[in-house]
Amino acid sequence: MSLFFIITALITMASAIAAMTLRNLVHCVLCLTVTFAGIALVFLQLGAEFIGFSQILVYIGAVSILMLFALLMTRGGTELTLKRWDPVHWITGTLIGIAGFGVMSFAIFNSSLRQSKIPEAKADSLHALGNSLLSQYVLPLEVMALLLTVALIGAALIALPEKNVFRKNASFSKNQESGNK
Amino acid sequence: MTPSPGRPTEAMPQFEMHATGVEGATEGTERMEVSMGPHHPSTHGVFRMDVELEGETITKLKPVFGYLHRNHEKIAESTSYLGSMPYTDRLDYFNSMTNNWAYALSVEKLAGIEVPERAEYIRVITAELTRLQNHVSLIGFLVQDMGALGTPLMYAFRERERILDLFESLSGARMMCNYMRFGGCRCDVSADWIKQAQSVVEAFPQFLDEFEALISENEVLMARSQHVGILKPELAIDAGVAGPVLRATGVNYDLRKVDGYGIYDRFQFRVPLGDHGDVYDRYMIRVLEMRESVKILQQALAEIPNGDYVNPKAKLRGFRPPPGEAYGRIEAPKGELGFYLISDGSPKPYRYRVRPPSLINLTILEDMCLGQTIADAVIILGSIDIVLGEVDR
Amino acid sequence: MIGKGILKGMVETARNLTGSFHDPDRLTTVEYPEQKIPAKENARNFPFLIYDGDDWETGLRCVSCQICEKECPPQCIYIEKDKEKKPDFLGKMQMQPKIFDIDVSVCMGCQICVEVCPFESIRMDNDFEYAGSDRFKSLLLTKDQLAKSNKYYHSIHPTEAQETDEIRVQKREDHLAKEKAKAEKLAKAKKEAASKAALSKAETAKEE
Amino acid sequence: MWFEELLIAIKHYLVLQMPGSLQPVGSAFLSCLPIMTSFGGLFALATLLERKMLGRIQNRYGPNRVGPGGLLQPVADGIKMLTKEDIVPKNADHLIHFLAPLGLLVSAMLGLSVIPFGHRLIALDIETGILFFFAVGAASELAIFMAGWGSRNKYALLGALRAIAQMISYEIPLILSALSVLMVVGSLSLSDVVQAQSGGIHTWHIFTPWGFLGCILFLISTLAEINRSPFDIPEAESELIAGHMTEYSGFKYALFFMAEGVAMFAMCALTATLFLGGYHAPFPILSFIPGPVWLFGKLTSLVLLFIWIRGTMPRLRADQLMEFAWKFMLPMSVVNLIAAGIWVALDGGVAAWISSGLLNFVAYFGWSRILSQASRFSPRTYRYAEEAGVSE
Repeated sequence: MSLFFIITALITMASAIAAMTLRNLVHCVLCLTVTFAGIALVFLQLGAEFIGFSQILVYIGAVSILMLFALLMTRGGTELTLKRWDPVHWITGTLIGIAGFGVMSFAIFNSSLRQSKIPEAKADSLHALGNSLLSQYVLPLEVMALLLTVALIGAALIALPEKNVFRKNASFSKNQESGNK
Repeated sequence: MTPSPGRPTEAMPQFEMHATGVEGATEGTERMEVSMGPHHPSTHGVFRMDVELEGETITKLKPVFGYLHRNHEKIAESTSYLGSMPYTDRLDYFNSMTNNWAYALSVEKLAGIEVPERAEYIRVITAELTRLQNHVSLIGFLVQDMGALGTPLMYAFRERERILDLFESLSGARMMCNYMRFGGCRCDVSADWIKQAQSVVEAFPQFLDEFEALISENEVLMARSQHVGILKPELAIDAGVAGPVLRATGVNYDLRKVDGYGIYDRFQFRVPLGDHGDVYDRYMIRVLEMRESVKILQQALAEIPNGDYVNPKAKLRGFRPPPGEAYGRIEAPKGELGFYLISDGSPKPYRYRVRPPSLINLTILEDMCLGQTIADAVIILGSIDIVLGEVDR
Repeated sequence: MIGKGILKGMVETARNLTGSFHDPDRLTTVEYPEQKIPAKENARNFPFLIYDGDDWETGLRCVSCQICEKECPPQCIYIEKDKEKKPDFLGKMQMQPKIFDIDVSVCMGCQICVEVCPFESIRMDNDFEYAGSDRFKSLLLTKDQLAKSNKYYHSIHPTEAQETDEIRVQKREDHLAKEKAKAEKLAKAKKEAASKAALSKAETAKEE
Repeated sequence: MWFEELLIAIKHYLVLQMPGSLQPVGSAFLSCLPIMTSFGGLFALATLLERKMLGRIQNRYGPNRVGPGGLLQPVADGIKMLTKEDIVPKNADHLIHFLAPLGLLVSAMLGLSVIPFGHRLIALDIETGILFFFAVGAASELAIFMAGWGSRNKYALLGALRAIAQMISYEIPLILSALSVLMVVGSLSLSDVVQAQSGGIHTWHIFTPWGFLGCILFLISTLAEINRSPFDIPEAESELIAGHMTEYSGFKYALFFMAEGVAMFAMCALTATLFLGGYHAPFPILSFIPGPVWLFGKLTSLVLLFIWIRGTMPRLRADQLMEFAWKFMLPMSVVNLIAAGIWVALDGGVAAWISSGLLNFVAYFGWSRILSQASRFSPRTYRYAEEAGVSE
């Protein structure tokens, strides 16, 4: 456990906590972004360059932006109006968190990963990754691609410009009509 | 990870909605009010558009002007007939020569002053030169509004400069010429000046070719301006729109042909007409009009006769037209420019009224902008060709 | 085909880019404080007052008739008459201005004062570098700042000055002719009177 | 080669002078220092070059008052920017407002670290170099959002959101057209990409059918990615004042400009690396000239091309820009990817030349014809009024 890892982990966790507790939603998303970056750094420290950079590209470059867009489109990025100390929220949140953590730790402690030593990153890991993606895991990949395409088309349909309804309100024509009456 | 195509910016402004008071929500989406101007970079002077937006689409547009109001008409009613002449320069400060002419024309009608033939020729020459420099700077500004970083504007100004130099050596001033007088012009043109003007006019079509090669067929310009800000001919006629904006809708109405004022009936020229009435048509109509103006200029410069440059009987001081009224109008570069005068026989006009083409062409701004995006509003405003000095007076 | 118009435009800008290095018709910029375009002969900016001779106070042509003050559209001229008169170029005693101010922050350079002046005393200058540090005083030109010699007028508007001089020569000739005619008339009248007197004297003498 | 070896020898000597524990940090520092200083200086020169060239295109002189021929103009600009008051709006989110220009500059600078400037002259020679480049580039979107949102200004927010939408949309054709190169080379490492083009000008990727179209698509996407004309909609001054930079002044504003400039260099360097042979000389005979000189030469000519385009073009409207990205750039880059696939499958022979070239050619002309018919714009002819038919 190097010093660098400790720093990364601390930053990641601190920003995750901030993302949960800050009241301004945009701040929360920005903190979440820092968490994503921290996770990417952990990947890089493990020698998984491809996954690490993909994490940055996808999560920082796209997912966080998506969240920000969604935020601005819906809530307007204003301060949360929730009561800060709503006990019901806090208790349910804590319970869910503990449950999630328990399940995760149970899975990790019983997995095979824990027994074997983490393998060193191979020099041709990228080629291996590509080969396995296009041979062994080609069906899941295709299914994911299809899903994303469908989502894209659906989004395009939703965003299609509606017919213009404003033109009939044009002031001059309106004034003229009322003037003629 | 991909945003939807089309207009991802649609819903952006809603963020600000809570911060700034906005009118009530309609149909589930809220609208944003943006005040463009009076110091917005692209409103061509101190002009304001109160725009109501849904996404980026304009749902309401209110032109607000009057920031440059200087009481022109009232001042003219308290000064002598001659004293208003320099003030007309400042109406549409791009086209002082045609402003002068329109005013001189109405005073001549009022007082029944004859204009010598040479003076008429000089007037045609200066007016057409004015049309060239107005249109050339307008298309420069229009393309600048579309974001062309100054290059077309600089080329346009380079050419305009040559015409302004001609004006300066003729009248002494580049923009505020104050050149026309009742019954003629203030001073004579020299043979030398005519030669200079001829060389400028000869070189002009070449510049137009270059300019058109630069931008007219540019896909970006066409995409930006075609089918944008469409004006229907019926609405244009109803609103009293005149000039290139009217002709771009396909209505054949050019006062030089209709009235044949001055000596325009002697020259061979054609009136270009548009079919769509959109921004691109307004742009191209002006380019084509410049080519026709060059033809008029070539004829006028070649045929200019000798003679008086001003009616020797016209009085400069103590000018008192007989009681009566007169309306003189000309085809100014921006449209029909008219002056309506009532005289009660005193040295000052009893009533003095300007029909400013810029203001009247501006009345249809909202009709053209509704349903377009805010970026279109900028170029639609640019294509109407307003000068706030004339709108506000 | 998308891209053709753009390529055409880029060729055009490239031509201007290279043209700006060798073609003075394209690169029309003048670097102002070092380089100046010689003023056009007709160029006008603000009015000034002409004086003849070397002394501006005695040679000032203005007779403070106040026509320009009245005709000036923005009314930027202010004139007060002096009580003392001074002889003009014809030798006649004329009024002179005690105060002659032009507020060039108001003046719009329309040249109407020049056109209406019957004494060829106010003309347009082509100096445009009026920037000053004082907002009011430096733009309110007084009589001594406005007065410029006829020589200066010749240097800025040679043709117009020549015409003005001709008008004045004509005026002087007319005046001289008039004076001469007047003097002759006077002399004739005197002579007649004298002869009449002589006649009457003779008559009276005869009568006596 | 000698120049690169010399630089590396100097660096090794300097690193060896340091105490052992500092050596890794010192080595990293010595790798970063030349990049940061040279690109900082290059940015200053590029601002001057841009203004001079735009001036000449517009028949003006451009800046020529400070120093001989205006050479010190960037210095004067820098001093002006530094001494200006740093205004932060009262309602702004101060921390985010402050961090945004820094984030933008850092993300732009980081991209340069994987560019090979010469043989073995690369700050960070990693297997996934190009992925790193795009990953850090993606972080700039966040910085722009921070600038726009943190300013609490309508124009700034609109500009930022436009910029992000535009950058995300154009990232797809950008990466797809780069992908064609990576497919053919078979590696994500930029040094491998350069090495594949080492044989002289005929091995450069731009002189292949897929490389040519890929290079054009890549350059267009680059223009959009760095918000330059004709895609400078985020800062369209006729609509949005200065976009996300509206509320910035003084040195922060200068940092934005610097980030934009450095991003432009990084993109141009990447273009040169992917398509124009990187640091290799066009002819092996000229390889005595150091690699960095070649790379900077190629980079500068690309920058000049960008300035030239900026001097010519009007700007698109926001929705048209998106349409262009999704309706033209994306299909064309997919087609180009297929062409590159054909090239790989046929192993680059004459058959590959003809088939992939034909595919790209037909796709470009066919699709652009269909698009321009669908989008209803075309050059027009005009009629003139009949002499007799004057209507009152």
